[in-house]
Amino acid sequence: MSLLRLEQLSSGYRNADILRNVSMEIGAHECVAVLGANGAGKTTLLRTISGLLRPSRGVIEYRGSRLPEAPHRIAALGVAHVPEGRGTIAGLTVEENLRVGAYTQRSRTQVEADLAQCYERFPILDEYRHRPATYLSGGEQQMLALSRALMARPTLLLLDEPSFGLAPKIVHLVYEAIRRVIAEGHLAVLLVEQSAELAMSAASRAYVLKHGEVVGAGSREELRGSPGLSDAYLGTTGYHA
Amino acid sequence: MNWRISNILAGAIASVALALAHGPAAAQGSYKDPGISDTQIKLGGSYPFSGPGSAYGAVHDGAKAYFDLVNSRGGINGRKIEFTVLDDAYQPSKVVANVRQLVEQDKVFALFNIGGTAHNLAVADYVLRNKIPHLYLNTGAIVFAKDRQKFPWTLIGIPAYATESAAFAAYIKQERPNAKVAVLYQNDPFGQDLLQPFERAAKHENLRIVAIEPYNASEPSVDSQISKLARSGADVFVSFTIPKFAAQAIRKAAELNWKPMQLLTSVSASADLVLKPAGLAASQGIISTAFLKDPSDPASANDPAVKEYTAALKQFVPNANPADPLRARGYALAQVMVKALEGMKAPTREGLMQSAMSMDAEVPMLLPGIRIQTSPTDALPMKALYMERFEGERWVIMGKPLSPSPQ
Amino acid sequence: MMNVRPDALRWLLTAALTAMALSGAAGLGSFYLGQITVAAAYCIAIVGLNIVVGVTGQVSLAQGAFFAIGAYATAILRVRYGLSFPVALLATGVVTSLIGFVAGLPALRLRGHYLAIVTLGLSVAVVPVANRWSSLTGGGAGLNLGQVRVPPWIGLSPEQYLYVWGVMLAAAAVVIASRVARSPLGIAMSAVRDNEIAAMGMGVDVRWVKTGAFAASAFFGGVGGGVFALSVGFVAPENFLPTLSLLLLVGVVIGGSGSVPGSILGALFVQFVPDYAAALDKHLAGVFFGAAIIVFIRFMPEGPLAALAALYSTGHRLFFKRRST
Amino acid sequence: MLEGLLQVVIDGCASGAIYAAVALALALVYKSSGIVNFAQGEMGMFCTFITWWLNQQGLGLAAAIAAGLAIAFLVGAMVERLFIRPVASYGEFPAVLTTLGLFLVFNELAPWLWGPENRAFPSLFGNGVLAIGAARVSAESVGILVVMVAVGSLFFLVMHKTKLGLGMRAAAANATSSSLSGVPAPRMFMLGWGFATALATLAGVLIAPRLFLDASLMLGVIVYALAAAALGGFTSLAGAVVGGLVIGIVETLASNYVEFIGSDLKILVPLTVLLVVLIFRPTGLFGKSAERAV
Repeated sequence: MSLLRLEQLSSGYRNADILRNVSMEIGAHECVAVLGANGAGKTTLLRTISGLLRPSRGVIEYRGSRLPEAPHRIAALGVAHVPEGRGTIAGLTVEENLRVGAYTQRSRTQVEADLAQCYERFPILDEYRHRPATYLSGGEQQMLALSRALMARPTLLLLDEPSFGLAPKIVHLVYEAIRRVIAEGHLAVLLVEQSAELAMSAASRAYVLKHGEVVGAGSREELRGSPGLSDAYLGTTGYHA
Repeated sequence: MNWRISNILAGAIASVALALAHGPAAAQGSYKDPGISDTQIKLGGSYPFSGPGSAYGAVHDGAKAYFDLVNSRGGINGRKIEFTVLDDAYQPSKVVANVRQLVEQDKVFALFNIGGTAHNLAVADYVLRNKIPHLYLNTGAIVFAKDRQKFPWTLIGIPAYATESAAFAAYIKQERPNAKVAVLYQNDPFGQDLLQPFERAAKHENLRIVAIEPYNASEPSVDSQISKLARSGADVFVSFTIPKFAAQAIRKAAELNWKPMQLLTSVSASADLVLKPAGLAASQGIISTAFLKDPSDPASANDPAVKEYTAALKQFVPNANPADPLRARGYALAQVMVKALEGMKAPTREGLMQSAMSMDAEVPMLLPGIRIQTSPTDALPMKALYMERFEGERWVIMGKPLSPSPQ
Repeated sequence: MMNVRPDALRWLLTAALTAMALSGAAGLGSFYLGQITVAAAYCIAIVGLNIVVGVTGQVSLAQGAFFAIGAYATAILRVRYGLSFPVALLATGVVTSLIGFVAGLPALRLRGHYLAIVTLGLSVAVVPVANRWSSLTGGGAGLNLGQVRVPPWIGLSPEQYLYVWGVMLAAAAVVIASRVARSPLGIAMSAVRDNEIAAMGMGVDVRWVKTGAFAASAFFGGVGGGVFALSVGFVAPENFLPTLSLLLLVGVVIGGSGSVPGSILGALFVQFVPDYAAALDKHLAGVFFGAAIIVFIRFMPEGPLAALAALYSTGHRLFFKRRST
Repeated sequence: MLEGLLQVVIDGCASGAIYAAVALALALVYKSSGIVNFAQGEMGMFCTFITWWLNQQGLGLAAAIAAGLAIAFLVGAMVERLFIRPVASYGEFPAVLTTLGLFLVFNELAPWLWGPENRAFPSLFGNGVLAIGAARVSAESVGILVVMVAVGSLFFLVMHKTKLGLGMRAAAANATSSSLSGVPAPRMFMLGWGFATALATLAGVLIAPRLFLDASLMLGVIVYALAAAALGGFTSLAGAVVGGLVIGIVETLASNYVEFIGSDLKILVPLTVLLVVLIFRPTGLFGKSAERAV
């Protein structure tokens, strides 16, 4: 059974749809990439799933039932979204940012344990735990964003261009962490990325978006086997992770 | 957005607004001046119903109650009074616009009881150009009485502030010839109009003013000013304040254990609004002046004029508290206005001015012995006032009416 | 559309609009002439504020102060120095733009609420300073400007003459500000509003743009204040409470922040809606006016022009064709 | 001279306590919704009137205050829900201008309902006067300061040591991110407005006995309170209290000892102090910069 199923989903801003008739499925514990050039509708897709945008048409089914409307209710069901631009909460310290991530969690001891795990995963966060989060560098903020999402113990993790604006070395670090999380096998990941190569280093299969429509799909091997697809629709080769 | 479309829209809306601005012109009867007919006299007023001076809006309640009462008795020689009032938010520029509207749109016969010194100065040119009676202003600025060349159509309603100041100075001289005087005044035309003649009168009486402190009505408290005045070592304290700050001043002086002889302007001489909130103990012996009967004084409850006032207010402005002296003032000035209208020899604006400028009358709501007296060379309708002292829970009138000459 | 036509069209429309407004001078009584002249004064000031707030994106609560300084400057130049009023207005604009330049300096360091409160300080200062400096300002009793003298060959009443001046100056302010907003300078201003760092990257001198915007807005604010003083014929401190700055900001937002022509509507709103509100119930004028502000912002957050344009484009789409891209 | 100075400083603290009380409410609403609420003072004034009215109807003072604060909480929450939330997505100006509209509404509704005249408001602390050396200060002024420091500390603990407070701060700082983490941001804003209005009402109830209650109760205070909150850095509750006291003391000192300033220009002192401080610290004394790294 699929964890998340989108059927004929359209969504966008005001009365202009950006996504049109998008259908896709993500199974539990799998990592699926959404590839596409700038403006293909990747971010709109994630924002619609997490409730920041309301779909104009179509169905989003999560664990077999429809998602509620408010983003915080969706988050409470185990959907964690690391937004474009990392979504660092200014004015809060690093640790407070992480604790906001655990807002839906009830068990105190578990939150403390998860916090310790975050610090273990990214020791730099431990070092800066009492600093204002905005003092972190871009890469550190991406690690913070990922950790904040993981603090929610999500079932489905939505990642919006985790490589954006980062130096190759940092990208490598971030992706290593993402791959490790996937390998732990507790959650499914929907990964949006411009660079196919980078995304496919973590994902096992991918959908390709163009002008808001799904124009292709396939496993890592299938995509590799059809270089035309990535050239035609993705344009960039991107980083090597 | 597209400049062109927006311009068309802006133009369209602006022209609609212009079209709305065109009002119908009121028809004029066989009378020479607008606003008067066999059955009606239209008066116009402007009060601060909103904004920082909105407490003065209460004056209108009293005036309205008396006009309504007169109308319910059949009006003046069969003419009912229609009193049109507009809100000026205590802004002189709004008074200008209101007066233009009252004269040009509403076609009033005369203007009545507009408050504020700057506010009335702002329209003085206009009323002069258009020859509109501008009567019984709710201000005591002596400039209107002195400079008749500039203000021939204007007449103040209450005793000149300078009259009160002169009375204060004379009283201080009499009680404490060697007094060291401290003054608190509101830093606007109201306070300045009281302070300046007081300074002149004090000089005239050889009084020593040791400290003068202004306060801005927009600020929350006068505590620090009172503290400063108390440290000046003054033994007489003159308070040219509006009620809220008058009450603060009295209480702060008591807290500091500063016990000067206190003189309080009649504007704030209200037992209910000032002295009771400030604390009765701290208020004993405060001196003020009076020209109106005090509706909150139990002793005057049986006075027929006060009874009529209380009943009229209850009937025509049901929610208004009759204890507010500003309402009593509005009522009294409406009585003066009605006298002036009754005394018109011709139903014209000039006729009204002649009547107003040659009056010698008693007005029921004024204290006995205070007459309204004017002549073509005398534009101070109320020249006399009483000194009064706060004792127990009420004001007690002291002696006979005084007529100090304003400095 | 071709290159030349829109410009010509603009001028034509502006001229037609101005002519239409000017023709009112013939038919209106002095009360309405005065009302509209004051609205024109507000319009000039709101146009100026729009340059700082709408175009450059800096919060200013000082426009009421510039308006007040302009009113006093014009009054003093007329009464104490006997300058003819066009000269007085121009001098007023120069004086206030210098003050505006200085007042804009904090904007180099401060932003958002901090800038708002510091600029509010200037508006708070007006009343006590005018009272203190009474030898110049007339203090609480105010200054009487008297009526303007109309050159006899013109054949208009003083109110009509001022009305014509007010409307033409307001039209000029709208045209000039619109052109500035579209000029390279205006583009630099918008760049500062949208992203200061990116603007710097584009080679914009942010410091000059910000202080220049304040100076320009103060120029318009001062001239607006001058027109106000001439129309009312009287200046006194109570006319320039700190709330005036807030009122002008209401004019900017109601007309549509960043929309220069919208300033006309903002000025009409600020001038006439309180009167309509007071006509409903004089004791509840503020309640109705406040409610009108809330409702306008709720339903037309970008101003009535943008709302109408959106309506127009929606209607256009519905009636003509549903584009499929 | 020295005795005079002591009295001046004490007077400054007494004024400062009043400014701090309102500044605290401003800081709280900013901290919990990211909006400077121009109507904050007026909403507090309005609910102070409600408290007064309940007291007039025969309710005991303590009960009236408790009821008044509860009503204030509801008023604040309702205002957020009905007027602010619908325009919140339009950006900052529309929301701030909406608070300006609310300012006018509340400012005029109160005198319409209860009359424009000033009235006494019963004091929680009695009419006692404390002597400190030769200087004297009313028990009320001390009471205002003590209560506001206590309440400020309480709110500080709530905001910084509880999950609810964390959620409120997070929602104000970044509503999108917070709601993606499961923080019910809209509810947080409602709570924040409710708490802030209750706090403004508490400030009103505390200062009304000193200033006397009328519709302009908060008008005179709000400029000082804005300056105090800005001086403290807007998000800092301690900063608001310290800012209020600093402004009160500096203002009173300047009006007493600087001839040129006097009592008529003293309102310019806090604003000048604020300007000077902000030029060196653009986010106030206690404010944290949120814009260090882009």
